[in-house]
Amino acid sequence: MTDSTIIVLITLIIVLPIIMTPVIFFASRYSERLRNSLAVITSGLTFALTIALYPAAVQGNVVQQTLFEILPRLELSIRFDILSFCLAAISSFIWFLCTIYSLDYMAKEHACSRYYPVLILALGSCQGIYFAGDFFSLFVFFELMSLIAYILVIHEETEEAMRAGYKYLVMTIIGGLALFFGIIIVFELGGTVSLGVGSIIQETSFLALIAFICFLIGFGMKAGMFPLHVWLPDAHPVAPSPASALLSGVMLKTGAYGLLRVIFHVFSVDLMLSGGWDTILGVLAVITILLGSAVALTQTDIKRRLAYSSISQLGYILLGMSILNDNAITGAVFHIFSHAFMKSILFLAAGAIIWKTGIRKIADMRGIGRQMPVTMGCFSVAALAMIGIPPLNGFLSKWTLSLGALDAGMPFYVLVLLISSLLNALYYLPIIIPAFFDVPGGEDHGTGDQHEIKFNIKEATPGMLSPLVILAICTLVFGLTPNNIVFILSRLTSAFLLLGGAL
Amino acid sequence: MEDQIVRLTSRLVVPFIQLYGIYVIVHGHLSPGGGFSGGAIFGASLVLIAVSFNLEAGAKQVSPQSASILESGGALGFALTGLAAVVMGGSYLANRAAGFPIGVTGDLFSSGAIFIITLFLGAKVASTIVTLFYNIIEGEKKDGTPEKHSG
Amino acid sequence: MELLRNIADNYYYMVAVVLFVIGMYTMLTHSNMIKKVIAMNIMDTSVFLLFVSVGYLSGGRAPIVDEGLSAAAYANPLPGALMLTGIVVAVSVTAYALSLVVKIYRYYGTCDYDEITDIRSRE
Amino acid sequence: MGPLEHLPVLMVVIFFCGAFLMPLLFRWARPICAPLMVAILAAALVMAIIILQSVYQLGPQLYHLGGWPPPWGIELKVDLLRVYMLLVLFVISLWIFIYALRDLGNELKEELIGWYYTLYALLVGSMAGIALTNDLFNLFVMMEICAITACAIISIKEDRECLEASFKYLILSAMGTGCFLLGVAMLYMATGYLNYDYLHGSLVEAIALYPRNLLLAAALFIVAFGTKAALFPLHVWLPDAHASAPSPSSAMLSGLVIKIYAFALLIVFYEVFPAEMLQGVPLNEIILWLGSLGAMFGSIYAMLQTDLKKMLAFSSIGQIGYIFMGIGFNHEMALIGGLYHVGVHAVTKAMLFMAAGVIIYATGVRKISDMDGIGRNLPLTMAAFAVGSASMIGLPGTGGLISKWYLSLGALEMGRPFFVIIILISSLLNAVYYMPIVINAFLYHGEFQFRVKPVPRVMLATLIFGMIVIIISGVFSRPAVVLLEDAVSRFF
Repeated sequence: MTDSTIIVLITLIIVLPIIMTPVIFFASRYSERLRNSLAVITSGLTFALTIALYPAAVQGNVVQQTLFEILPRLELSIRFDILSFCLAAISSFIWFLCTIYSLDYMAKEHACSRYYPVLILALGSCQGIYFAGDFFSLFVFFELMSLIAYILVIHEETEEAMRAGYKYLVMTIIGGLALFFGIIIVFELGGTVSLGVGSIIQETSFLALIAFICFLIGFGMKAGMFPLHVWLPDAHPVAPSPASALLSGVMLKTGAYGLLRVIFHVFSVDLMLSGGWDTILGVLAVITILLGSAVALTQTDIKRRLAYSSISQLGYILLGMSILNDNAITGAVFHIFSHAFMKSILFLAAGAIIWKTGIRKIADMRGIGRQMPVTMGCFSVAALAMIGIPPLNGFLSKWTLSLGALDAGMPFYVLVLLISSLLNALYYLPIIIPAFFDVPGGEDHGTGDQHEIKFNIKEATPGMLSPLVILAICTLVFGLTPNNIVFILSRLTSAFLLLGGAL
Repeated sequence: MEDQIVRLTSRLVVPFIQLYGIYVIVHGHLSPGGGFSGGAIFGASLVLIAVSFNLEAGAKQVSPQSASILESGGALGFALTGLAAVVMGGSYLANRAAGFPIGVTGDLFSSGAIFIITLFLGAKVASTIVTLFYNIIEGEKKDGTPEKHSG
Repeated sequence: MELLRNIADNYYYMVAVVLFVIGMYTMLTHSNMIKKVIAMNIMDTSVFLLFVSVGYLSGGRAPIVDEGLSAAAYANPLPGALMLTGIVVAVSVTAYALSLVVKIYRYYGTCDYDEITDIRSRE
Repeated sequence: MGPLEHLPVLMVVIFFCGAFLMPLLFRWARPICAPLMVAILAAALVMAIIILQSVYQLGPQLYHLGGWPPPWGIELKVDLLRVYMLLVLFVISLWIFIYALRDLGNELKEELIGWYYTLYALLVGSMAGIALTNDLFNLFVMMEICAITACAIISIKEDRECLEASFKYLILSAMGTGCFLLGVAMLYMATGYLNYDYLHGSLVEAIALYPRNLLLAAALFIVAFGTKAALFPLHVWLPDAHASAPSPSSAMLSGLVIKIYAFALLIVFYEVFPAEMLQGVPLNEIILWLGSLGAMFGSIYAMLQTDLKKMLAFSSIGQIGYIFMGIGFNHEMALIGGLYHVGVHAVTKAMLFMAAGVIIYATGVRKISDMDGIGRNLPLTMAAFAVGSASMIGLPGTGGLISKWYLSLGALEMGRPFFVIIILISSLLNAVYYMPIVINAFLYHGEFQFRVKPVPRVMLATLIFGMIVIIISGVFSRPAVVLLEDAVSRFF
C-alpha cells in the first residue's frame, strides 16, 4: 500500500463521519429510518476503511503528513502507524456495533436526532485523535471529542445527568488546559510537537517534569486515573447504555493512547526510567487498580459498578505503561483491546436488561439469567474474562502484564494484579451466580414458581442481541487462541514503540 | 427673575461684550486670544441675555436649532479648511505652504488659513456654550422637578 | 539647608504637586459629585501651572516676534499654547460632567454619591 | 506630494468631518446618514489596507500636520504595529456599526440617533488618532476626545444607571488624564520634547540627570493608561459602564476602547522609553503582576454576576489582563500574543455583547438564570455565544487559543512557568462561567419562559460574521502573526 493511498484513507476515515454529521442531522428531519441507516452506514464504512489499512499496519508502514500549518512550526498533521491502527480499528469496530445496538435501544428515547449526529461526530473526532500526526492536532481532536461526549453524557437530561455532566465538563476543561500547558512546554523545549521526530525532549529538567505531570493530568483525567477519576463513576452510568459502552470501552482509551504517545514520542523509555517518572505512573496505576476494584464492590447500581470496574481496568493499562518493557507494553496494548470488548459487552448487556426490565439494582437481578439467557450469557463471558479466568482474553493480558512485571524485577505488581483479580471476582460473581442460579424475585428460594410468572421476560430484540453476541465471540476467540490477530498486533505495536516509535 | 437693574445693565453691556468677543476672535493671530477665548466671550453674552431676561429672549437671539447647526458647521468648517490645504497641495492644515495668501505681518489679514479657522472656531465655541447652557436649563424645565431641589 | 534651598528654588513643583494631590484626594474621597468635578479641575489646573511654569522665563517677554531681540529673551510659547488646548479640553470635560450631574440630580434629587447608593439599595 | 501620502491624516479627518456632518444631515437628509457612516468606515478601512501595502513596500511613514516638522509640529506615524491596530479598529467598528443600525432604534430615542452617529464617528476617529499619533500632547487631546465620546455613548441612553456609570467613568478617566498630563509634564521638563522619536533620543541622556522624574512619569503613565484600560485594580468604573450602555456601545467600549489605551501604553513603554530606563526598576514586573491579577480577579468577579452584560463586562477585565501580561513580559512572543489578543478579544467580546444585545432585543431577558432554554428559540444567537465563549476559554480552533499559545510561549521563554499556570487557571475560570450559560441555553429541560420577537436578519448576519472571524483567527492566524512578528521585531 503506497503512502498516498494511506493518507487518502486516513483523511476519509476522519472526514467522513464529520461530514456525515450534518447530513444525518438534516436527514432526521425527513425520516427516522434514513437517519438511522445513515448512521449505521457511516460507522460501518469508517470501520471498513480502517480495516482496509490492516496490511499497511502489519507491514510496519509509517506515514506522517502535514496538512496545514497553523502557526510557524505548529501544524495540523496526520500520522499512520501500527499503534494508530490498533486503536482506530478497535474503536471503530465497537462504534459500529454500538450504533447498531442504538437503533433499538434508542427507539424509546427522546432527542434521537441529536443523539445520532453526536455519536457519529464523536466517532470522527476519536479517529482524529488516533490518526493525529502531532500533539496539537491530537489536542484539538481530544478536546472536540471530550466536549461532544458531554452531550452523550447528559443525553437523559435528568437532574442527576446534568450534575454528572457538569462535573465531567469541569474536569475535561481542567484536563484540556493541563494538556495545553504540557504541549506548550514541549513546544518550548523541543521546538516541535510532531510525533514524527522521536523523542522531542532529550533530557530531564524541571520544565520537562512539569510537562510530564501536565500530560499525566490531561490524559490521566480522561483515562480515569486516580485521583482524577471522580467524574467517571458519575458520568458513565447516566449516559444511555450504548453511549456508556463507548465512553467506557473506547473513549477512555484515548487517554491511555495519549499517554503512550507522550511516553514514547515526547520523552523516551530511558528518560522515563532515569528520571524515575515511571514510578509516579506506577504508583498511581496501583492505587487506581486497587481503589477502582474496592469501590466497585460497594456499588449497588450495576452501571456504577461497571464504571468503577473501568477505572481499575484502565489501571492495568497504566501499569503496563509504567513497567515499560516488551511484555508489559504488549499486555497494556492487548488490554486496551480486551477491555474494549469486555466492557462494551458488560454495558450493552446491562443496557439490554435495563431497557427490557428497568432494573438497575444488582440485588434485583436474581434469576434474570433464566429470562434473558443470551444477554446474561454474554455478560458472564465478559465478566469471567474480566476476572481473568484462564483461557479468556482478560487472562491473557494479565498474564502478559505479569510477565512484564517479572521481567522488570517487580513481583510486587504481580501481587497487585492478583489482588485486583480477586476483587474482580468478588464483585462480578455476585451478579452472575444469582442471575443464573437464583430464582427471580426475592429471598424465598423454595417457592420461586409463582414469581416466575410475574417476571415473565423475554430477550431483547435481535438488533440489540447481535452486537452482544459478536462481541462475546470476539472475546472468546481472542482469548482462547494465544496467537490471535489482536495479540500479534499488540506484540508488533510494542516492538514498534520500544524501537523508538518514530519514523 | 424680574430685576430691572440686572436687565438694564445687561442690555447695555451685551453689545460691547459681543463686539469684544469678535475683536478677540479676529485678532487671534496678532495678540493673545483667538477662536476659543473670543468664542467663549461671545457665547457668554448670549447666556447673559438668557439669564437676565428669560429663555425666550435668549432663544430670540440664537435659537437652539441654529446654535446646534452653527456648532456642527464650525467644526466641519475647521476640518474642511484643513482639507482644502490638502487639495491645494500642502499637508493637512498647511498654511502658507498650501498657498493661502499671507499679508504683511501686523495687519489684520496676515495669517492665511489661520484667520478662517479662527472664525470657524469662534462660531463653534460660542454656539457650543449656548447649546450646553440650553441643554442643562431645558432639562430642568421639561422635567418639572419640585422647586425645593433646584437651589 | 540644601534641601530647603532646593524646595525654595522649585517651589512651583511643590505647588503643583500639592494641588495635584489635593485634587486627587478630593476626587476619590468626597462623595459629592460637584466636589468631584471641582477636584478634577484643581487637578488639571495643577498640571497646567506646572507646564506653564516650565516655559516661563523670568524677565522674558511675551513671545511676539519683534525685530532686535534674541530668541533667549522670549518665554517659551509652546507650553502656554499646549495648556490652552489642555484648558479647552478640561472645560469640555467639566461641562459634560456638570450636565451629567444635572441629569443625575433630576433622577435622585441629590448629587451625593453615597445617598444615591442608599436610594438604589433601598429600591 | 501624491494623494497617498495624506492617507494617515485622512483616516482621522474623515471621521471628524463625518461626525460634524451628521447632525446637519440628520436634520435635512436623514436617510443618507447611515449609508454615509458606513461609507466613511469602509473608506477608512480601505485606506488602512492601502497604507498596509505601502508600509510593506516603503517602510514606516511620517506625516507632518501643516507641514511643520517635529519637534514643533504634530507628527503622525504609520508603521506595521499601528496599521495592525487600525485594521482591527476599522474592521470592528464597521462591523459594530452595521449591527448598531438595527439595534439603536430599540435602545435610543429617534432624534438621538443622529447624535449617536456623531459620537461614534468621533470615537472611532479619536481612536485612530491615538493609534497614529507620534506626539504625546496630541495623544492627550485624542485621549480626551475618546474619553468624552466614550462616556457620551453610554450616557446617551439617559437612564439612571447609564448616567451614574458614565459619571463614574468620566471622573476616573479624568483622574487618569490628570496623571497622564503630569507624566507628560515630567518628560517635557526633562527633555523639552513631546515627539516620541525625539523623546526616545533625548531620554537616554535625561535619565542620568533626572532619574526620579522620569520614573515618576513612567509610573504615572501606568496609572493613567491602567485606569483608562481597566487594568486591575483600577477597573472599578468598567462593569457599570459597559453593562449599562446600549449594546452597540458596550461592544465598542469593551471591544475597542479599552484596547486602544493598552495599545497606547505599549507604544509609550516600547517606543518612547529607552530600554535602559526600565532596567533596575520593576515597572514591567508591575504591569505583569497587575495583568495577571486582573486575569484572575476579573474572572472570579464575573463568576459572581447574575446579569449577563455585567458578567461580560467583568470578563473584559480579565481579558485585558492578558493583554497587559503580554506587554509586561517584555518578550517578543508574549507581545505578539498580547497584540493578537487585542484583535481576538475585540472580535469576541464585541460579538458576545452583540449576542447579548440580540437576546435583550428579542426577549428582554438580562438575567443569566432566565436564559435557560433560550437556545431553542434563538439558536443562531446562542451558537454565536457558544463560539465566543469557546474563544474566551481558548478552545482549539478559536483565536483565543492562539493568543494564549503565544503568551504562554513568551512566559516560558522568560522562564516564568508560573504565569502560564495563571493563564490556564483563568481560562478554567472563564470556562466555569461561560459554559453553563451555553449548556443551559441548549440543554435546559423545559421551555424558555419569555416571549421571543423575531430577530432582524442584519443582526444575525453580523453575528455570523463574528463567528467566522473568530474561527478564521483560530485557524488561519499565520498572516496576522507574521505581520505582528515584523511589527514588534524592532523592539527586541
